[in-house]
Amino acid sequence: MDPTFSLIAILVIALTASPLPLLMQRFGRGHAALATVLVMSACLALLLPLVPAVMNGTTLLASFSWLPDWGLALSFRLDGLGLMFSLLILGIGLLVTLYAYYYLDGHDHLGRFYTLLLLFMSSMLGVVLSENLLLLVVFWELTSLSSFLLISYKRESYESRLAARIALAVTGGGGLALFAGVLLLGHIVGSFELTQVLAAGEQIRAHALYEIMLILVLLGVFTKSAQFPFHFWLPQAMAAPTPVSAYLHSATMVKAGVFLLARLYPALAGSDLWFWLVSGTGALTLLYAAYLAFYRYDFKGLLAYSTISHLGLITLLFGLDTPLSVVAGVFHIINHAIFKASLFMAAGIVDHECGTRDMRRVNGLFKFMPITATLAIVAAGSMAGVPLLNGFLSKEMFFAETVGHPVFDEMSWLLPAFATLAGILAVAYSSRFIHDVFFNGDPVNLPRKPHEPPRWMRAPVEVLVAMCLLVGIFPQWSIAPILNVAAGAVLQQPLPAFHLAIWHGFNAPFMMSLLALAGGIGLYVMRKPLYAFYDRLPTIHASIVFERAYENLVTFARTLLAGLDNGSLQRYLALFFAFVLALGGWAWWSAPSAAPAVVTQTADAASLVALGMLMLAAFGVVSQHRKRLTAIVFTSVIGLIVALIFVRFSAPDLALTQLVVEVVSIVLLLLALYYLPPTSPAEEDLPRIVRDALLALTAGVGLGAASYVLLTTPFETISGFYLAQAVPGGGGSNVVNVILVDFRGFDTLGEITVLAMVGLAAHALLDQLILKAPTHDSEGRHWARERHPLFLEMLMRPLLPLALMVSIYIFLRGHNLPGGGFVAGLVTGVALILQYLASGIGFASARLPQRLPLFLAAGLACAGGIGAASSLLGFPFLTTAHGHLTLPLLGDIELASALIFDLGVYLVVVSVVLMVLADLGKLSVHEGVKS
Amino acid sequence: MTQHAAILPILIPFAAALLQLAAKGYGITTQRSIGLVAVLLGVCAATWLVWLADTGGVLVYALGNWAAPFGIVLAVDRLAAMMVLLTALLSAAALLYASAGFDQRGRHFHPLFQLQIVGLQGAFLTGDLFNLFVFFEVMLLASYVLLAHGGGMARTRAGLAYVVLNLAGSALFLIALGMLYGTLGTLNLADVALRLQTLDDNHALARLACILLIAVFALKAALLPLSFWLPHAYAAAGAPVAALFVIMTKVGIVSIMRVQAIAFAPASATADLLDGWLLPLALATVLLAALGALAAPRLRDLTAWLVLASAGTLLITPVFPQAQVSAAALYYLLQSTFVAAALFLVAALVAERRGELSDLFQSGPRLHAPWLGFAFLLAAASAVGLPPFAGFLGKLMLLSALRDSGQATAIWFVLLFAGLLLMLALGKNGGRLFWERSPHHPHAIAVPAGWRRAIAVTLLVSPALLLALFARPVADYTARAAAQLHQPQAYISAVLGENRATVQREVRP
Amino acid sequence: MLNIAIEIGFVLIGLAMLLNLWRLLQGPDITDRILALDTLNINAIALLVLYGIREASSAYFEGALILAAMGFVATIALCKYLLRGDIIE
Amino acid sequence: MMRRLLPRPALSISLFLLWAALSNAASFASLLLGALLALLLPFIVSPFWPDALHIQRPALALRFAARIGWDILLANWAVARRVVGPVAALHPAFIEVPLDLRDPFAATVLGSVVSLTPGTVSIDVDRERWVLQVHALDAPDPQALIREIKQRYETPIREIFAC
Amino acid sequence: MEALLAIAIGLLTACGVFLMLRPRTFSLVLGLTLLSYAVNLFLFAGGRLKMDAPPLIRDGANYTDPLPQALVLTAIVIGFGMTAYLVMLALRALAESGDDNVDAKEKS
Amino acid sequence: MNPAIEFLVAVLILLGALFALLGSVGLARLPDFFTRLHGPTKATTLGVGAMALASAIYFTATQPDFSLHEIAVMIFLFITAPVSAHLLAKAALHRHSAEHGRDVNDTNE
Ligand code: NA
Ligand code: NA
Repeated sequence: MDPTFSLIAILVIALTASPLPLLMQRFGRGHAALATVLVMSACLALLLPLVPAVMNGTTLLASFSWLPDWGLALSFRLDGLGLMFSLLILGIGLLVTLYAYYYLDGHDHLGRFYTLLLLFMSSMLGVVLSENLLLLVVFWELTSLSSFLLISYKRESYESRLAARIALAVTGGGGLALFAGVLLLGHIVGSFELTQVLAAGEQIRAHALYEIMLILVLLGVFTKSAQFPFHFWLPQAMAAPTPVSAYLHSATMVKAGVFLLARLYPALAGSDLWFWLVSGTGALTLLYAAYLAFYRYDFKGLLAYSTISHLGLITLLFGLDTPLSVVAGVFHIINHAIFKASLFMAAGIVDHECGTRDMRRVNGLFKFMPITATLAIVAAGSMAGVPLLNGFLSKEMFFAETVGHPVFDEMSWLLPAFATLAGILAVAYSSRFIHDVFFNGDPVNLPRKPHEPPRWMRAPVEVLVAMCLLVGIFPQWSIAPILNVAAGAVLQQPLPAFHLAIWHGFNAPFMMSLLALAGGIGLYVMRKPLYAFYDRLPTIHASIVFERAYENLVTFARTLLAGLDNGSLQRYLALFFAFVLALGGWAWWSAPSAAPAVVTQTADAASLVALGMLMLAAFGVVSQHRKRLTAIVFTSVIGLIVALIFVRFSAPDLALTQLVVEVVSIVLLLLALYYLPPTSPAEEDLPRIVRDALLALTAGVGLGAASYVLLTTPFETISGFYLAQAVPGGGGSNVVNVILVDFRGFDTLGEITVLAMVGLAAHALLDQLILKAPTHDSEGRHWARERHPLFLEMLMRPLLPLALMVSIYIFLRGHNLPGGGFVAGLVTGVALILQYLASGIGFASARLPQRLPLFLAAGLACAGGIGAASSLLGFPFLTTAHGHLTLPLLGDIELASALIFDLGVYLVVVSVVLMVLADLGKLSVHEGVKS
Repeated sequence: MTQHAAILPILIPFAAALLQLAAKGYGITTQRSIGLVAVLLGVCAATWLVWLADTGGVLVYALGNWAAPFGIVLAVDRLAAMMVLLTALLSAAALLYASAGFDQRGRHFHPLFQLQIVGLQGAFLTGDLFNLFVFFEVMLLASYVLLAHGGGMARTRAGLAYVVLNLAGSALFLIALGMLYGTLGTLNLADVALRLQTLDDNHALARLACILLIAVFALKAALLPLSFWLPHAYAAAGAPVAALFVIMTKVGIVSIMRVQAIAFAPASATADLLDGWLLPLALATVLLAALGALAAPRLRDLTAWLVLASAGTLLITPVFPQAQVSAAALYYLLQSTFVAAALFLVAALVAERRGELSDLFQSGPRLHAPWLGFAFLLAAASAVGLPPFAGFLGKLMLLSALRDSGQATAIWFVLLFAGLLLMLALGKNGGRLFWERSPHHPHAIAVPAGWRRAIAVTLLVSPALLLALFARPVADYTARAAAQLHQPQAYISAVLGENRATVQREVRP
Repeated sequence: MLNIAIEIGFVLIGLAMLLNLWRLLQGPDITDRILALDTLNINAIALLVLYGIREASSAYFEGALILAAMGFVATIALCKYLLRGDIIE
Repeated sequence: MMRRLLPRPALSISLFLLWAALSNAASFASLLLGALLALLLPFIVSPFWPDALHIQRPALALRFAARIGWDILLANWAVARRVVGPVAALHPAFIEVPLDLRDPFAATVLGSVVSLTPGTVSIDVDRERWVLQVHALDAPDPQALIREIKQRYETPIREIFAC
Repeated sequence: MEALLAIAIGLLTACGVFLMLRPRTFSLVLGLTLLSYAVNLFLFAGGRLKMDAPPLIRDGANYTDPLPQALVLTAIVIGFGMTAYLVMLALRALAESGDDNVDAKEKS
Repeated sequence: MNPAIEFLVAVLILLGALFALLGSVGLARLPDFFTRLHGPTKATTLGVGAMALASAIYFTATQPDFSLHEIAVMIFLFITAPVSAHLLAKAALHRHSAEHGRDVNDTNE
């Protein structure tokens, strides 16, 4: 099989098959587990044939395009490092699958668990097999997401969810930093492909963005690998089921960080910043976590802190930045994965059997489960760095690297001393794990009586412990080949000479190991006063701190939002006006403006009078706005003056429209005013009135000034076309009307659509609305008894046909003279409204069509239909036709299809006016509401 | 028929609305059938339009057979076609959802829904600024009524703010248009662009007109400090309405992008109009939205803030008028629209099952709807920009495209930090909603979602995955759309045709 | 002669409208204001007709017609509001 | 037959005249259209005008209209004089005119006429007592005014509508 | 003349904005109405001022710019529709919240 | 234009404007609402009537066709003016009487 194909296939299978356990669950939990095993085995089966090539030093590459323009490609890479990690991921994955089958005995959602496990495994494989760095980020964040789901597997427990959220916040947040770092890295190199990136180390370190990029990438690394000060999520994550811990927190997830250190080592390392940042963080983490691990009462917590400490160790090794330290780092990755996975599983067995993880209660288990105990003791030995176990080997290499590191020439003792201290602590907490759990008297008050777990639950631990021994005793034979290719892949250069052996003679590292062992045991012996001392220290619970920080953030957000947005519409409006004024002012003042003031018209007396009237009326509205009826009267005056202004400046159509709209608006406002309070209360907030007045004044001055400049600036317009084309092209001499129904008929279609919706809105909003009808007016008078004043009722009857006649007249002449469908519609509407006013809603409604929406539709259909008709003839929508018809006697009759369009406008307007006003009027008809 | 392709996305819903009005008496099934057939046809027409726009140049449709700049033209470039298709898909999903019963909670839902589509599609298609105003109004009025659909005090209150602010916005739009016409003597965008290029020194009015136009769009796009209406309005709207509303902020954003790219040419008097103020405000919008998401008490509120966050994110992009930035923005726009719409629907379905707890972030009963949780997860992950979903790719493109903007540090920080905040908010509250159990509410209300609503949610959620899976063709399309957008001369030539040189203008004092 | 008459006419009607406005501002009762508004409307009709004569154009006539036929609706609606509150019942 | 085609002859004629006036009697075609509309509109509006009165004596109606026109002229002169004259000299009064007619429409016509003519404004018709309330600007002798209204206006109206 | 119209527009704008900022739906409607007047006049002013030149085609006449008039007509109609909608919404708000206050600050 | 006709038109214009002004003077000057009501209903309508007549004559004389549409204005004015006056009077009476503790229409009961 084509190796590149296999490479892709591994991930495709892993990802696409991850829902399989969920689907198989219905056939029983065994099937779910089997499906998981099968998927993992399939991946392994695809991987194994590739091993020989990789062991020969080949780097396998496979690439498919995904988002090429943006540097994201589905390119994969299998080299020594990737292979080593893949084997760890799949191998330990299989063991965890088996283990979880027993551990999660009695849980319902094994299928979900396995699916998430597979999803996680796929993401992890993706991380280690990515050739494209952006792809790596994709999988990286996917591990965060899937681990979030895995940690919160016990989703109904608050602790689990909190732990998952903390993990997500830290690792996901770090992932964002990594994302940014990778984007910069790709920018520096010009490619996101690792092959290019790894070859560009010099270029990268020389780039101006190197430091910031490195810090961003390291943020990703440190958060994922739980380095101080981001370590706190990992102990929290122990709320996850133990198989998850065994997998994520020993071999995989947390290793993604150090994997990336190794992966990018050739590209990023080799600078002082790298050395100080990476080794410093690693050293601090190593020591601090080891110190904390020693004080845990929860043995899983102990393991968690030990994990952090070991990750610190590995980080430190990469930070030391010598070829051998890198080898040691890679080696310790493997060793730690093996012994820590087995330890977590063993711890899980104890937890499973005892029902608690508190070492103050869990004692002397050796006699209850000797085999498990033995396995755990061996693994813990490895963790402590006991000879003949794998942990010893890498720790020896670590000790060796600390001795005589080039950076500390003056204080060369410092680093070895530090390493030894860390070794002492490691031995101390390992001792504690062994002694406190398996010896140290008898169990205290355990929920159940512990015994050996099922045979196959222990099997994974056995396999792993066997490997500890195997590697520890026969390193050259067992681990060296893979270590060589992995380390080679990390360094991207020939490996330094090193020799894996149990015995290197009585050298400094060995002395350090001995010191660590002795010191560690000594420390454990003195534990009681130390615990007593530690217990007196204030404890900080990361989860509480996190949750409090989150709550504080939420509170801050709420306070800020409440401060910004108090729900006051007036504030929104004030902000809007202020924003527009500021922006407009900026745009205006930031441009040269030398408006040549061309005053073309001199003011005459009549216009001055009109302006004076307008001012008085405007003053009237503002000063009387709290007396609402009076304000309406003044508003009406302003409407009249505006109409007169339109007349004055040659806009008869506008004047007509303005006048009729004014009438309808007043009726509308009065209908509403019946229910609204007749007066507004006085405002006491003076600063606010001042603010509003200032805003209003600025707006007025602004628009007024803009109007003046506009009016006095000459301009070029396209309107000559309309004047020239109205008669020949549009068949009408009222150019405004021709524009409305022809040149820009589409606008008008939209406009009547808006109107039609207002009609529908009346039904939609006012339907079944219940409003309290006042029984007296604002000054306390009861309403007059007579519902329909006689003269009004009687005179509106002859007026109706007369007004209809006027509206027909205005409608028909609109294309050539002022008028048209809209005004005609309003006139008809008002004529009909008059019937409501005069004789009441009962009288009028009974005589008018009931299904007004149908008329709306008819109107819209007229306007749209005549437009569509032209489409059928092959012309664009709304193309009009017009012509002259010469009839005997009648003479020349002008016909324009635009008239049908206008008819549509007419129908819509009439229907809408009736719908709105009648629906408003109906509000009072609801019997019983009117008290 | 091909020549009419451009108008079909407007005419189909228009005709459907008329039919529905005429068929009022025939019951809800008829209404639904007409509506669903119309949205389906709309999707087909939009797809066709995308195909046409992608194969040819700018499609120009002269309404009434009056050429631009005299008549109104629809101008369909790749961007317009894409937005039309997005609207069509969104409306199809929203209508499917609404047809499961929401449509009966008030009157005239169906015709208003179709007219809302008319407004949206018209706004995306038109090449005339005043016509844009008209379609804005169509869109807004439909949205006003749809927002109130179903009743309730929250809706009325939020609606009032929404309506009044938008009315103020409409007034401003008219002022801007009056000023623009009074300065440049034309209303056609292409013609405006042409005139802006040849403006003499005295161009303060033109600048003022253009900035006011931008302010109007910024209101629709909910730029801080004009954004406060959005969370209230969107959270108050019924789920399918809110889902459809998601596209409305995009109308503002696309309008800004378009005006910026076509009319604010580098050499024109308006070239610097977006500089200096838009970026900080857009970034502040993103941060505010992220904080809002943290503070949100319900999923629908949170989703509304997500809409705002994506609006803020998109509003960064017009500041940097490069094809690459726009290409990234358009991809991001697609995914953010679908995802937010999906979350609105999910919120409603969750609320329905939780009864009085609604979609409040409080512990409640087990929902017995893993698919709902899955849909939420998918949409939420995409919304916060987690890979491998489309949201991540969108963010990747945006960050890459804006890397050389000169403001990359601030932009990157804000986008990534906001992403983190959103992740925290969704992580915490999603857990509460779907996982946390309350002893007081042991049992969820068993409401079957029904096939319509299930399909609707699927339709809206799946793009989170599909847009990522088929990222290349989609991104290529947005790249082509962006490239076309940033070639204003081609657009201008297409729209003005032969009139370009010979537009008769008369000088008026 | 005609021009002079027209100009005088404008002045007189302008004065009339200012007087109307004075009454409008003065009140005292709302009915006075409505009456003033009604009168203002009627004067506006005269103004429009006069304007038409001055410009020798019939283009403004419809304005006068609409004011005559529809202007009173505001008055009666306002009065009905005073009488009954509910103007359509 | 005639009745069915032309249910409201007076209305139709009025409408036709209105049309002719509006269209300035511009063309034959336009007048034809006006005639058509004048025939059609009464049908359309008939529901809004139930139990309408018919003009029984058209000639008298015309004469009455002319007289009102004249009265309006005089009335205006009188009012104009009083408006500019000394305000204190006025004798404004509320007057109740007992009516003989019993038709609301006819009463309305009467009220309108009263409003349009000398110094009087109709306020209301009390439909229980059939009294026309009138406000007079200057009525030193209310009884004379009542008589004048009854003779000059009410009587002809009753004759015209035969009520 | 230009100055007069500019003053009128500015005055109406100022009054409209001030009223829109009052905390009652009714004042809002009034303010919006005034602002609409100002806006319509401004839009109209885009075509400049010309007296006795209505755009009705006849022999030997001169004409004002017809396009702004058409736009204002559309704007008036739409503005009317929007006002009507706002009034209805205000009534609904009144029915639901018992008063016509739109300023949350004053609400308890 | 025929000078006689021009004169007639001028007189009518002046007459109309004068009556309009007189009506408004009455409105401004007369002491109470009911007296004020008389001005507009009569003087002003007559003013408009005269003005309309002037217009009709003027356009008939200066343009080829008749100008009759001014009549329509008068028709409407004469129909609507009494209604306005009627309702204004009723409203004022209502407000006046109700202020004195009774509703005028209560007498009907
Ligand atoms: Na113990
Ligand atoms: Na919007």
